[in-house]
Amino acid sequence: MSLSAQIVNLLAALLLLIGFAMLAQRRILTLIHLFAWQGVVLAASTLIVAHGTGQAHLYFSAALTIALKVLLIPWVLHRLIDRLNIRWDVETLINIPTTMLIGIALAIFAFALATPISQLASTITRSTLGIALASVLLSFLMMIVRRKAVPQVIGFLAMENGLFFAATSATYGMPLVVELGVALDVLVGTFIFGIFFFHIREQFDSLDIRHMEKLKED
Amino acid sequence: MSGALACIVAWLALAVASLLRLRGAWFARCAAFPLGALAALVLAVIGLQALWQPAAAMTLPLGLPGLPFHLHLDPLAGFFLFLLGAVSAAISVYAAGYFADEAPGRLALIGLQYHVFLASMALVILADDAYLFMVAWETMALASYFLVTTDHREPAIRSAGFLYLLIAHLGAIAILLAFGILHGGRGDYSFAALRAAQLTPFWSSVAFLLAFFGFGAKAGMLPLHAWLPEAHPAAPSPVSALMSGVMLKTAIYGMVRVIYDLIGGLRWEWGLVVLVVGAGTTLFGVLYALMQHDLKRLLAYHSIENIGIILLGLGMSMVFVGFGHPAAAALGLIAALYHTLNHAVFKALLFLGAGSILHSTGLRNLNDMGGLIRRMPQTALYFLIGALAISALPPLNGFVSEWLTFQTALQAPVLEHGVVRSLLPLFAATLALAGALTAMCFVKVTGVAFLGQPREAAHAAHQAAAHGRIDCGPAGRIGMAWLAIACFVLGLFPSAILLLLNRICVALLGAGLPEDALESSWIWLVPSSRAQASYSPLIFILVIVAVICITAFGVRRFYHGRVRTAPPWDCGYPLQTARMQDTADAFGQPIRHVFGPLYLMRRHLPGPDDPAPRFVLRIEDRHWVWLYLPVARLVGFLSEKVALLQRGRISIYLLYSFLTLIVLLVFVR
Amino acid sequence: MTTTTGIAFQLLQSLFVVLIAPLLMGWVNRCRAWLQNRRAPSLLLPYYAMAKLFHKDAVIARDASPLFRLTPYVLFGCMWLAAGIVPVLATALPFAPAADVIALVGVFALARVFSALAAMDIGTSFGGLGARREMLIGFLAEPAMLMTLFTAAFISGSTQLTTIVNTLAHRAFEVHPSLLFAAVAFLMVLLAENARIPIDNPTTHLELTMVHEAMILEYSARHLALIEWAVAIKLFAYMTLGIALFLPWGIAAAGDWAALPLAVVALGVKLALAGAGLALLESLLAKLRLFLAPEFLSAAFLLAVLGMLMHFLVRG
Amino acid sequence: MEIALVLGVPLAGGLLLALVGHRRWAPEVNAAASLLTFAAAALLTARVIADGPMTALDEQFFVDPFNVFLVALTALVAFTTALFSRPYMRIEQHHGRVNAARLRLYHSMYQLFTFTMVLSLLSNNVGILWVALEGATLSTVLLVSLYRTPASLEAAWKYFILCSVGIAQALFGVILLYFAAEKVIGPGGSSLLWTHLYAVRGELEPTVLSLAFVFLLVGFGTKVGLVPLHNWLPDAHAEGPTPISAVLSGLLLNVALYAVVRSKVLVDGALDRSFSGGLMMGFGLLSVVVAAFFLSRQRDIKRMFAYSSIEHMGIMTFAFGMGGPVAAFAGLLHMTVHSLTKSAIFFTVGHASQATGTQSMAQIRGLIEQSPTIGWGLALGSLAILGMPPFGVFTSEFMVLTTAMHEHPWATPFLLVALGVAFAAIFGKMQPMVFGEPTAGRLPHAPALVPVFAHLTIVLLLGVYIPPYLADWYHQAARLIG
Repeated sequence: MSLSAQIVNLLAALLLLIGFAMLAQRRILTLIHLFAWQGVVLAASTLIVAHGTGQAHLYFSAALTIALKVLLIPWVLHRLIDRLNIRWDVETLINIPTTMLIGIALAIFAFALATPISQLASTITRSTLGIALASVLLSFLMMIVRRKAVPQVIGFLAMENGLFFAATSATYGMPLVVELGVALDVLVGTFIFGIFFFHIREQFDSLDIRHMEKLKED
Repeated sequence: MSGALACIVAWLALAVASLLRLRGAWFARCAAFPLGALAALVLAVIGLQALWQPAAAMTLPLGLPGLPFHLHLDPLAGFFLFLLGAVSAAISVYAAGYFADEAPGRLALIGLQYHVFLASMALVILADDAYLFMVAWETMALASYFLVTTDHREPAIRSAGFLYLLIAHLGAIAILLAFGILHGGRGDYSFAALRAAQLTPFWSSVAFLLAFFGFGAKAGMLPLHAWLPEAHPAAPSPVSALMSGVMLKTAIYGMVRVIYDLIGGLRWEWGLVVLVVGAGTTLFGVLYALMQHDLKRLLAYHSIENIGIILLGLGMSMVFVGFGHPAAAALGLIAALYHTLNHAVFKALLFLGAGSILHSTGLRNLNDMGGLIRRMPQTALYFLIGALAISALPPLNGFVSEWLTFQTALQAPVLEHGVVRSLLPLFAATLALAGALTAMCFVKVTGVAFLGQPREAAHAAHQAAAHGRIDCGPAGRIGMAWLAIACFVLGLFPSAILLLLNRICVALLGAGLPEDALESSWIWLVPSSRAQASYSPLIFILVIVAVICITAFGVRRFYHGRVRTAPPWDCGYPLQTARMQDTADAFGQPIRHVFGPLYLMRRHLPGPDDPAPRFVLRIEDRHWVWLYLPVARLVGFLSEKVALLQRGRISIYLLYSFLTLIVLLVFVR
Repeated sequence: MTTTTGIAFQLLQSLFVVLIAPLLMGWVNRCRAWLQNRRAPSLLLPYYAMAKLFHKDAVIARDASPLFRLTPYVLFGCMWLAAGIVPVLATALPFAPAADVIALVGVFALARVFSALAAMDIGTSFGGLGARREMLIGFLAEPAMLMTLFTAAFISGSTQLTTIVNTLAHRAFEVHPSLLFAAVAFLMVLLAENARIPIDNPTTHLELTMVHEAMILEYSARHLALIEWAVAIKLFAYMTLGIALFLPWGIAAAGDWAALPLAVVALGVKLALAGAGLALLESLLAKLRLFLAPEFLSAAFLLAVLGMLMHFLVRG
Repeated sequence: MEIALVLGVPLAGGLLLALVGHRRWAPEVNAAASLLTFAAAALLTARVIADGPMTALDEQFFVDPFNVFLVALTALVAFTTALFSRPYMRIEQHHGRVNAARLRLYHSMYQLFTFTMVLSLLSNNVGILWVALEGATLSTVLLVSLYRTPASLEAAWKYFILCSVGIAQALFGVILLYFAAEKVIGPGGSSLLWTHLYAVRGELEPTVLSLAFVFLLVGFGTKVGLVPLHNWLPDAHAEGPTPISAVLSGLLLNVALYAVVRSKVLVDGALDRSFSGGLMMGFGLLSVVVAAFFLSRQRDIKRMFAYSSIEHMGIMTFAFGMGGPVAAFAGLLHMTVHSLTKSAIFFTVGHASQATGTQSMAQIRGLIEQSPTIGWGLALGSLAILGMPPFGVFTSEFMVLTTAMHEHPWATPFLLVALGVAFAAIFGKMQPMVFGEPTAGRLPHAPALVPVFAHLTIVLLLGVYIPPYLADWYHQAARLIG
């Protein structure tokens, strides 16, 4: 296995680790930091893949990742929680050890699912698909167990990271136009999330999503 | 064929013209219904012709791609077109008078819906592909639904309409599925293709059950009848007449068409199913009719009963087909179709009579009526004729078809299967019982409504009328007279009708009645052979009329014709008021006593210190308790459980998608 | 037999039945008087009574409708028709095919409906009461009667009365258990339909129990006479029908004119016995409460249906 | 050229309205832009019918009978809804529920939403399709919360989260697709083009494709509103402005289903048909049954019709899942008639709740007396959506049911029960609203009923007569996907 592949695998492991760390994290600020670090890892792996394969547009992707996911979005989230004055601990619906156990089960499931496919991969980083899937599922799990709006959004963004990782590592990146589109969507989405935080805050005096359980069948 | 189509187009044109309110409401008021009656007459003639002529077919450039609307006019369709035309002509004439003083807006809508209703019924009969059939079938339901809910401000009428359309729709889906089975994935949906389908016995039985219950839902067959006693009385009377008289018959048409013609290969087990349901329907209908005091509701229950009688004929015919006795089968089919025609005529007549009462006095509760024969002699006469006909009394038409049904049952000895052979007479016994009960019921109706002294409400209505008579206008009289005459014609010349119906049997079953039956002279009605049975209503009525005339003449000639009038004999009780007469409920009381367990009775007895004591007794249909309400509860229960899916918590929703994903991934692996 | 003689015979038989019917009524009354140790009235009393009634002025309630006045004639016509189709003396009745057993039941039903309607016409409480009770009896008696006749029809393969009687009378003796059931049912129907004890009492005018009499309470003079006459014909028709079905021996076959005198004698004997039997039955039985009438009649109905099933059972 | 017009007009309209959308005449501009889009779509349709399928702009866009049909439908419904929204939003403004600034947002986003719809349909690139569908969520989510009430915010939040998360799964599916295609076609942009993918679909790796399909189905299925991924749908439909409910039901769900069907066709090339078909039939059936039972306990009128949309999307999914020319034809027809009918219903529902000031069905009574056109519109629309002939919904249900009866008879009892329960529910709730003693007040502006009756007329015509060119078009499309 080439060095770059080894490094990518290492970064992939790091990504998964950060995913678990986010799942376990109670403090919102740390969560944002972790998210930014995830972006860094992502960008790094993209760069290495770009370097290893010579796919020029992956450099661009890496730059985009750094700009968007390491700098802009964490900054926006920082500003938001400053403006909204929310620094409380993150509450979860299920306690953290249980969540972690479920997370481990998910990771195993994802690996099992990805293994037969990985055999087919022609890329240098065949084993990363399982890790990408695992981090997507972990983010999903995080969205399910968090009961505040901001962590939920971070979970969503982390899921996007996992997808991005899958795209770069497993397939050497999607076509550029698609990646630009995805990035645009993520950006606009983040802004809309920001707008929502204000609206929700205005209406409910809190960003606890348990206030938003009025629309239901009874 | 094109003539029939022209009539349908004419009806549709009339519908649109009514809606457009030509010349104010003049058109809808004065021209639409008479013109509609004219079209109906033409249609009846065309239908009659079709009984002799070879089948004609036509396609219209409408419908699905690759499946234009197929029309087909064969003897069976011709017979039902005749029924539709002949009966609806009378009803339209009557309606012209009945609706004359409606408000213009309502009138326009009624004119639209009424004629669309007629046109869709004609299309149901003419349709030769599953798609057109279903379109016409549901349009018919829809048009009649809007007619039923004409007085939609009353909650009872709304719920009647709801129940009606719901059951009609469920039935329609069942019919649709039957067509789906017949289609079998080959060819198109034209009836010719469906007819050619080769089905395994299992699937053809499923198709039979779907079609039987699908059409049965429309016909008011047990246990899908609950809508009928609600919806028929709710509609304006001409519409009730049309629904009971004609629309229910399209369901019979559908049954015959789909089961005999399209599914084919009849099995005797199917016949038994039809017989059992038919017998239940018959008895149920008449027993509940006896408990009613709302005139139109009572008539509606009788429609259920008569559908049961028709089903008895059909069922026997199917049993005979199943065992391979075409002549007996033809007799059963003829009996069923004959009763279909008869019921159309006399039930329409009775509903029109009830409509006249409602229109002139505003009464529909029998217990409020009384003595109407003096104020509405014409209506009374026509109603009496209808009542005698429905009671299956000779020499009117109702008797002929019941007689034929009995004759079919008496063919039972030809069957090889011992059990079935001894079952058929039992169904005949059911019919006999129902016939006698019907007579009792109509003695009650006629007696309580028309005869005796006017009760308070009727008296008030009499007083309110400016001049002594409050009978219906000329249009109404013509309409009723038409049907009353039809009762006599159908009753007195059965052998002619027999010949017509035999052609349908030949077309459907490939065999008709034996030669002996067909070649006997027109006076004699002979179902199989002269030695077995015969009936001649003409001689019958001639003898009675002759005896009556001779006796009357003789009595006057040899004695005298002096008559004195006096107050009725009071039997020593000086106070005799109209309230002391038997009411409709009192008349039904002994039946309630005898058949008590069949009814769901809710009694309210006043306490000893009740200042305004009233005894309240409500008779309810047990089917509600053991079928309809449990189904409704089950749906409620399930939807309550389903609602747990949507509890408002976003985490749970996310969990659903998560689990869906995981489960699918596991499934894929 | 030519058509003309056939028709002549038909008319004669009808006339014979119509004229002789009140005599049977007189005979039954007379027997009953004997059995009850009363002095018997004249055998011809029904004729005298009718003649008297015909002479009287008819009194009709003020509000009576035309239906009320028409009904006695309709009843009379119906019964005449019934008399015309029941084989009394011979089975050669050219008009009999006009109405088979089902139509015969229909005729009786027609008469019943008309009399019930006429009873309700005046609007007295008695009329309604009578009509209701009459229809209550009718709704079970009529199907029971029909089923009885069906049993016979199944045996003979025909619903023509003449054919049935021909088959039953002119065949090798054969025990039909089904006919036994049918005969019992028929007897019960006969009692009910002709307003005899235990269902009704033709001689009572007690409000609580009367059925038929309550219906005709408003009739007088010639109308009443016609009704009484019709009632007599009805009883006669029922009796002869029973005889024709269950004791048919001795009736003349078609065209067998020589057998006719013997048939007249046989009929006379059989009717006399039947009348006496009826009187005996009426004297022995007590009147049932009205509540029990449906039970009595449903028993008849069940017997008749059982008889019919028995036919298939025995025949296999 | 036409493609550029179809895409350009709504985009330009959206940008323009972002500047002038608060003006008094903005609704007319909105309608005009929609009309232009519709005209362009009509031109495009004519072109495709005349010349056959085509691609444009370096194969980034392509048009075949399947998507051009949906483009035309989308443009039509977008246009009529714009017509409806004219008086509707004016009345809302009159009632003080929205201000000028929000109207600007509304009009601009309305056009952008149309743009994303058309873009997802016309794009040849699976990735762009994904981007456009996510864009559709983004452009409508602020419209759902337009009224800024707690309920509307909650609805919008759920809509946003659930749809975004859902569609993220679809992105994973797209990546897998690319992963599979790359090996056959080679890396680069063309590996995600439908046309290229179809060309090589037989050679794609089945295991990857089956995984990809699961992700795509869950992802796009969320937007289709398939049970159990449907939870956002009733909330978003009920709480947003009615024109948005109409376009969500009439357009968005169709386009999402379009994406599912495209994926299915692709997967069918490599896998056993019964795999994707079975999944779709299962989801479809589940949606039909569950939605039917939901229907019977609704109190809010828009919510009820939202559940009815789930039911109908279920029917379509079931039909496409069955496959075969007849079922595919039926599915396409059902798309058309459902869009038209459901949007017509939402138009009348919008006006009805404006007139009565409530969305609670218990308080809407006697519409037919107070404003006959709204009442009749609602009555006929509901009956049409319930599958009463002669309306076109029946036509497609006829084909679906009869096909199901002989191909998958096990499914018919479920369909029978579901259709019956749905009928009882909707009809039972519609009837007292339409009939009875009126409660409605007067509207300050004349209601827009031309769109309602135009839609219902088309649906009625489709029930009795499908013109040959339309039938031919459906047949071509059905052949592509059947």
